[in-house]
This record gives sequence, C-alpha cells and structure tokens, in this order.
Amino acid sequence: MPTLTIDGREITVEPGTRIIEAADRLGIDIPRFCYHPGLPVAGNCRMCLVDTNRSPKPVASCWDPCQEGHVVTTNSPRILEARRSVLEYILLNHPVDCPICDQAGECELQDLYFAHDHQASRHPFHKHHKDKARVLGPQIVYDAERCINCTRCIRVCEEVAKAPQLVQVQRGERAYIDVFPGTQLDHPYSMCTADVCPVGALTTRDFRFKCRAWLTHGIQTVCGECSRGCGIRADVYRNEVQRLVPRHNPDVNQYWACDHGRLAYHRFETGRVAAVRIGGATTDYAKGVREVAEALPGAALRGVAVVLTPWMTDEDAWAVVTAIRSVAPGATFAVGGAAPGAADEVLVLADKNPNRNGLARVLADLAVTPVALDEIVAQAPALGALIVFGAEHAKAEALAGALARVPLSIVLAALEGPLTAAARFVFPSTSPYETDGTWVNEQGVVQRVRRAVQPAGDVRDFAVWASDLADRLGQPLPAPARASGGNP
Amino acid sequence: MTLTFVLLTLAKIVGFILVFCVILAAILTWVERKMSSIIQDRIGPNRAEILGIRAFGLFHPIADMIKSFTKEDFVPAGANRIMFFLAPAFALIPTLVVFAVVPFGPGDLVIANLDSGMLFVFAIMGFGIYGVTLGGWASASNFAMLGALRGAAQMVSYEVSMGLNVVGIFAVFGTVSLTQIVGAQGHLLWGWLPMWGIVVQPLGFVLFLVAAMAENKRAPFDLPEGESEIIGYFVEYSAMGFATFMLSEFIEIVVIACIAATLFFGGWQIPWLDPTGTAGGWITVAQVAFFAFKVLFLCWFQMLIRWTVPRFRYDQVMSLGWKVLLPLSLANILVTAVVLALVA
Amino acid sequence: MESQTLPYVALAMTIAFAVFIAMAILVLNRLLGPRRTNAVKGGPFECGSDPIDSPRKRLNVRFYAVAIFFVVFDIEAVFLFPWAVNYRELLASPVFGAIALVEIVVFLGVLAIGLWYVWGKGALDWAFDGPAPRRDHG
Amino acid sequence: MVKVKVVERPPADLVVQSWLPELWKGMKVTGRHFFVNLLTQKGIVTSQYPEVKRVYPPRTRGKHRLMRREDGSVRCVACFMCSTACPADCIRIVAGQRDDENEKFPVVFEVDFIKCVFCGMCEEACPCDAIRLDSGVHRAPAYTRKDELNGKEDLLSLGSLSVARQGGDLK
Repeated sequence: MPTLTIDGREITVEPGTRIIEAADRLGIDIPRFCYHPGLPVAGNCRMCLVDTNRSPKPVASCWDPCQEGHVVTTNSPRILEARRSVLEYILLNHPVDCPICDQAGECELQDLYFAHDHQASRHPFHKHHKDKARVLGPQIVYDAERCINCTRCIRVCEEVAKAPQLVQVQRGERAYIDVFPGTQLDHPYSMCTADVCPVGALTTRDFRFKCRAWLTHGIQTVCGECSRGCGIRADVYRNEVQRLVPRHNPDVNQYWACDHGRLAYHRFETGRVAAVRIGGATTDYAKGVREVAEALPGAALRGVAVVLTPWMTDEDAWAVVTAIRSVAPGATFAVGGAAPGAADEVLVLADKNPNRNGLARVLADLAVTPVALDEIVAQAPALGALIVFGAEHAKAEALAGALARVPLSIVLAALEGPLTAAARFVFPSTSPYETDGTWVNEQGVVQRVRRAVQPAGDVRDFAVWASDLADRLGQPLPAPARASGGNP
Repeated sequence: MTLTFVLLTLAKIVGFILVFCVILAAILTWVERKMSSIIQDRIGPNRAEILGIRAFGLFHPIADMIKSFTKEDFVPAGANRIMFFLAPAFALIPTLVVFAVVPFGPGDLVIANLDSGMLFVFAIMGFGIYGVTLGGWASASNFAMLGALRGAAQMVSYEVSMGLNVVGIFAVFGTVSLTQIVGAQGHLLWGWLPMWGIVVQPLGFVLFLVAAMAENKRAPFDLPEGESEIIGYFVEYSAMGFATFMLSEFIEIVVIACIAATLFFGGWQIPWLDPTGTAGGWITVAQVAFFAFKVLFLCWFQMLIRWTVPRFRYDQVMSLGWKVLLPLSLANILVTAVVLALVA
Repeated sequence: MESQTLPYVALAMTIAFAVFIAMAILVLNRLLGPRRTNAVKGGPFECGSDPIDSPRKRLNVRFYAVAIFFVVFDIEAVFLFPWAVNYRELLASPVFGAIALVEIVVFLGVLAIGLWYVWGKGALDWAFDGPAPRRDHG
Repeated sequence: MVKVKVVERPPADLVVQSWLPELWKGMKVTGRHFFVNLLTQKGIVTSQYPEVKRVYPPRTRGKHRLMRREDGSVRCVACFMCSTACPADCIRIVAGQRDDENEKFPVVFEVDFIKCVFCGMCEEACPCDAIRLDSGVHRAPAYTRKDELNGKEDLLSLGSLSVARQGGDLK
C-alpha cells in the first residue's frame, strides 16, 4: 500500500493506482481529456501532466502509478505553463465555433480554456479544415475539426460495447476518427461515444441542435426499459425531456447506458391518454373517480380482479392493493408486464420490466399471492370488475377481450392501446419521467425514480388515483401512501 | 307688485345668475384645466373644435355639456333612487339662490335686497351639505359614504369659523345687509383710504377665504373628493348627476368670489368715485364691470391657490378648522371690539 | 304691494328659477341618456373588488362629536351677530358702550373656555385612538 | 460609493407654520409659470402628438431586425445566446442544419413583442452580430397576441444587407 503526497496532502492507495485517481480521491483537480475512469488509459492528450520527485520531466498522471514516497505537485508554475502550452496546441486548429456547437456549456475544452489558456490564438495562418457534420451511424454525427483525438470513443467501442467499430486514421494534425469503409457506428451503445467525447466532435443526432446544454436542468432518475435499471439523468427544458444521459452508478451501470433506453422518452411523446374517459366520452378526473367509487362496491360482490404492472413503483403497488382490498377484500391480483426481449452481456437484460422484483416484494409484504394472468382472462365473464394498470402487457389482446366482457372495466395507462380502447373507464397515468417512487432492479438494488417533468391535465400517479378512490370510498389510506407524492 | 317688477327681476336673474354666474362657472371649468396646464408647462385642452376653429379649447365646456347630457344617468343597484336623483339638485340649488342677495351694482342692481343679507347667505350655503351627504348616503357605496361623511364634517367645521370671522365686518359696518355693507365701503379712512373690508379686517379676510375654500371642498381641502384615494361622495354618479356636482362646485367658486368681493373688496365700489352709487349712466356700467373684474380676479386667485398647495391630510384639515381658525376668529372679534371701543 | 315684501318675491322667483334649472338638467339628461344596466355595473364601485361591508352601518363617533360641536359653536356665533350689528351704536353712549365691550369679552371668554375644555379633552384630535404609528425610515 | 446628500428639514418655526409666507412663495412660483406661459408660451414642453412627432434619438432601441450576410442568408446561427440572455424570455428559436460551414441556422426565430422589454441584451449577447435593435421601428400595438409574435421573415424584412464580419474582428 504505497503512501504518497500530492500537493502536500498524504494518501495511501492500493498498489497500481494511478496518480490521477489518487488526486481525484483527494479532491485535487487535474485537468484531463483522454483519461476516463471507466476506460483503459491511453495517455495521449498530455493535459494531466504533474511534477513528481521521481522524474526530472513532468509525467502524465493518468498513466504513472502511485509509488511509496512519491511527492506530486499539480500546481507548480512549470505545470501550469505545460497545461497552457498543451491547450494552445490542442486549440491550434480547433474551429472555436462554440455558438453552433452542441457541446458548448458542458465542453471540457471550453472549461479548461477559460481555466488555463485564456488567450487569443497566436496561430497566424488559416486553420486546417476537415469534415464537418459527418454521419457516422444512426445515432452519431462527427465533426472532425472539433476532434482533439483523445480516442475515448474508440476505447468505449472496444472496451465497453465490445464492438470495435471506430478507428483513428491519418496521423498528426490530420488525424481523425472514422468507421471502416462500408460500415457504420451502429452498436447498441453508440451514444456513449458522444457522452465520453470531451468536446463537441461526437454529438447525438437525437439532441443535436435541439436545445442548449445550459438551458436544461438534470433530474437524476432511473431508466425503465429493462430490469437493469440504469441510472440516468433526464435533462429537462420547459417541462419537456430533451435527452437522457447515463449517470455514474457503480452498482448497476457504471458510466454507460444503451441507445434504446436513452431514446425511450420519445415513446411517451405521442399516443398519450389525454383525459379521463367514461365509455369513450371525455370527463373530468373527479367525476371519473366518483363513478368508479360508486360502482366498485356493487361489483365487488361478484368479484374484482386486478392486473398490476411491473412498471409501477413500490408506492403505487402498495397504495393500489391497499385501496382495492379495502372495498373488495377478496380481490384477485395478477402481474402482467412486457414480454421478455433480447439481452446482451453488457447492460441489457431480457426482462423488459423495471420493477418486477420490487412489485413481488410489495405483494409478498401485503400477503397477496398473485394468480396467473390467464386465470383472470378465463374468469372474466364471471367477474364484477377488472382493473388493469399500465398498457405494456404482453397479453394485451387477451386482456382487452376480458375487459370487454366485464361490467366494470377500468384501465389506468399512460399510452393508448387495445386495453384503453376496450375499457369503459380510462384514466391517464404518469409516464416513468413524470412519476416519483421506488424501483428494485433485477439485482435487488433499490433505486429512486424522480419526477422530471410535471404531468399535464388529469394525469395522475397510480398511487394518487388509489388514494383518491380510497377517500371517495370513505376509507382513506394511511399516511405513508399520501407522502408518496403525485399531483396535488 | 307690478309686471314691471317681475320682468325686471326676471331680467336680473337671467342676466346675473344665468349669464354671468353659471356661464362663468362653465368657463371656469375650462379655466381650471387650462390654468393648471399652463402652470405645469403644458398646453391643456385644445382639441374641441367647431368648423376647424379651436379657440384655445374654449369649446370644451360645450363638448362636456353635450357629453354629460347624452350619457347614461346611471343609478347603482343598491341606491336609494329618489335621493340619488335629487342629491345633485340639492347641491346646485343653494349655490344659485345665494346670488339673489349679492349686489352686483349700485342701487337696484341686486335681485333681492334683504336686510338679513349675510345671514341668508350662511343659511343657504349651509344647505349645500345636504347635497353632499345625501349623494354619498344614497349611493350605497363605501367610498361615497366615506366621502360624504368627510364632506359633512369638514363643511360644518368650517361653517363655524366662517360665521365667526365675518362678525368683525358686521361690527365695523354695523349691519348684515350686503347692500349696506357695500355702501359703507365707499367711505374713506383718514380722507384717502377706501374703507374696504380687507383694510379694516385683514385677518378676517384671510380666515374667511380659507374657511370658504374649505367649505367649497376645493384643493387643498378636497378630502371629501380625494380623487386619488376615495373619489368621493359622487363616485357612483355619472353623466349630468356628476356634472351637476361639479358645476355646483364651480358655481360656488363664483359665490365665494362674489361674497368676498362684496364683504372685503367694496363690491361694485370704485375707489374715490361715486360712493353713493347714484351717478347712473356710464359710471354705473363701470361699477358693474369693476365688480365683475373683482369676481374674476378672486376666482383666478382661488384657482392659483388650488394649483399651488398640495392636499392636506384629513386630521390636519380638521385641526386647522378647530384649533387654528376658530381661536383666531375669536381673537379677531376681541381685537375688533377693543379697537372699535378705543376709536369711539 | 309694500316694498317690504318685494325682495321676498324676488327671492321666491330666484328659488323657483334655481329649482327649475336643477331639475331641468337632471330630467333632460334622463330623457337624452341611454339606459343599459347589468349586475356588474350595478355594484358599488370599489376598484374592482366586491365590497366587504355595507356602508349603512354604525359610523365613527368622531363625526357625531364634530356635529355636536358645530351646533354648540354655531349657536354661539348666532348670538354674536346682533351684538356686532349694534356694537357701534352702543359705543356711542359711554355706559352701554362699556357694557357692550365687557359683555363681549365675557362672552368670548366663555366660548374660549368651552373650546379649551373640548381641546383639552382631546375631542378635537382626529386621530386619538392608539399610539402614533411607528415611523421607520429604513 | 454612493454619495448621500442630506436634505435638511425646513425649520418648523412660526413663520413656516403660519403657512402664509410659504403659500406666498409657492404662489410666486405658480404665478410666474402662469404669466410667463400665458404671455410667451416659453416654458411649454407639450408637443401636439399625432401632428408633431418627436425624432427618436439615434440610439433608440426599436424592433429587432435580423441581419443577413453578404450572400443574403441569415446571419443568425441559432446559438440561443440571445434567448439565454433575454430577461423576458421572449425569443423562441428552433435550430436547423444547413450544408455550408455555418452549419446551423434558425428555422424559427420568434420574438414575442408582448414580452420584450427592449433592453438590448440579445444584441449584446449575439456573437454573430445577427440581431440588432436599431431598426428605429417602434413596436406598434396589435389586436391579437398572435400578431405580437414576429417571426423570422418579419424580422429579416427589417434588416438590410449587412457587411459586419461574423465573430467580430480580433485584431
């Protein structure tokens, strides 16, 4: 366990730790371009130079391992001058087109320029011109002029996605990134290359020109596209999700997320259930809840079946089960959910439902033994009421048929589909970006889903609906459910 | 009573009250706006025109009149309809009737030569309070009620001072008849100084003018109106009801000017010229004209004060009336009594 | 007709004239102006808000106090007028002149004492309830 | 450092409290204005508006105009600097791609004049000299809120061909 001193502060680290990692742990900022904690070290940008007592020349702190008795200086005049020189060199042919660059505002080159270089260009000649707006793949656009050849993107493809699709061609100031002829950057993690790009060379076509980075505010939430539950940050501007980017979660997804999950928010931009409907006619939320509350006790005499969705949060599940059992103690519950899909060995899992694990735990806690979905479909003609949560059920057609045969059929969903068409009562519910609660992923990691955008109109969380229904039925839910949030 | 008398009286009523006083009041509405604008470096009303002639905005009173007649005479839902309708008349009638006793020229040039003169003036001007109070009360509006109360309290407060500070004039001239007071002011003091009221009662004049302006509810005493805060007792009035309140206010300016000219500026008297008023001919015409000039000057002077002094606070108005004017009026009577005793 | 009553005839004519003028303009306006009313228009003006309270309720007692003082002092003023009119004639005789002077000093003294008493009681202070408002000059 | 000028309260002596001398002073002022303006009209500052219009000062900020390049294309590169700087949030931009080296241009550039406060921050923020408030065109009132939204073409119609160099001159 070597002990070393960085800027006069001592730290003991495991053998093999790089100086830059040790400095990060101490909170000492060493500027870097090519170094990324989730990627192998390349050591090509020379931005992270530091002085040590073991070498006459500055060394790259991202490469040099810590040694016993190392004394590291990160802020000597020589180092500051070195950084300034490196930056000036990097910026030699950089177009400095920040106004039209999507990276502006979150660009490491921009930040470091203001921190270290901060001078006008001394380059008296015309800058090199290279390809601009070159489409590398379905998700990625490449600007060769802005590229500083740090090769983070190449390493992401190779090391994280296990798909070596990018390569650096040419040398020196002519170097640029490219795909092999006749191929394109199309692996399922291609958007991670834009995340790691420290400048605006690689940008996603999804976010390109859409909104400036400084206008958004990020909400830390969880991706719901598979049971992995990757940590994501939803960047929101004017109450609209502008993009999703992965956030670092060492227990789940490290620094990465798949393209599919990052584009999933588009699914909730169209086809939303807009308003409460009774028999196809639009009505207001209060009236819908009132009519359900009036019909439910009578229907409970014949039997109530409930189809839950593994997309609902734990709080939703608890509130829904508690509220329905207060009026129909004999209600049967089934768990629906999206059908299994493809999986890979990086992040994507086969189960496409984010909270199957958490829902099972809540049901076990409430002593509910879920029955099979087919069983409910078979019972449908005898039932008094069938309540379906969510639209993302694999057996939607069968469920729709069952809904049509039940006197009191209720669907709460964010998206239109065969279920909402078949049900008599339709309530709009929140998308994963509008809800707040807890999900438990397949590994058992409990994570918080946060509300990124405010839902519009009569859109309500399942828990809020259940709570309002319980109020109407004269049996208000105990306090914790009310604390789980939702529309006022 | 002869037909001649009736016709003569009618001619005097129409000539003095309608032509001189009411038209003057109408023109004063224009003067007020024009004068304030000139004082404030503006142009003021100048847009009303007849056949392209603008005449410095002199047609604005006519335009105002036409507008007032043809607008909705609106009555609020909660109002006492009869009182609401009558209140402007209550405000206007006394101001017109006061002119009956004002001598606008020598000899018979007064509509009703009453011996009670000034007492009649006080009695009639006291009626003005009814218009204000009834208008505010009948409107069933909080602002109007507040304005009416303020108006009533303020008017009765200053009525006291006004009554007391003309006692000195009565003592000096030994009469309350306005005709006799004017006649007495033709005398000369020490053989050269006209014995005008302002000469023998300077403090009385100042107190009278302040009290009269306060009773007329004009700035700086326009608390019952207070257009920037409560709008006043006529807040619910529109069209001619409102215009009548305004008209009576402007007529009262003329009333004050007439009374002040009569009591303190010798009425129709031209100094050192025909003090008995028996000369007739062009001298009488000149005397009537000189009276009109005094009235106009005093109207102008009241307007100048109105555009010079900011509005008081209500408690200041009340304490000015009771704590300053009233003691000063009493002191004025005392001093007058002592001086007259010493002179005699 | 005697000359004594002629002024009163003229006065009656003036009053009739004034009443005629006042009623004429009000009635004429009522005939000429339009009449369109609705509930919102009919409400009392209070800068757009609905009034909280009726104006026909008990009013601040200070207005009554002022009314009482008016009656008291105005009646006394009326007593002064006959004195004023006759004062100079009375001064012509030494005895009545002295009496008139002393009498008016006593009368005004009584008035002044009354005023002093009312003043001292605070009845002339318009804002007498509660302490003076705090003045915060930032 | 803010300079504080202490204004002495006028003395509350009997001369002032008696009001009459002060009233006389005030009436001298108003009387002077009255007679001077009545006889000479010297002090009157009113201008007869619809007939006589004041000339706007040369640096008046009027309606925005969008500038063009020498080739006639819009100078704006849709960088959102103006809408970021705008304190009234009155500028809405939707960016689009173009195929020359300028890469980005505004598909929609909308100024909501009902919100605009004509502060000129957008002009200051613009890195391309694409937006200017020097059109001298006064914002006219409109009958609908929609008419207050001026789009790209409206603003371009106010801008003449500009020869200003993009990005300014660094030398």
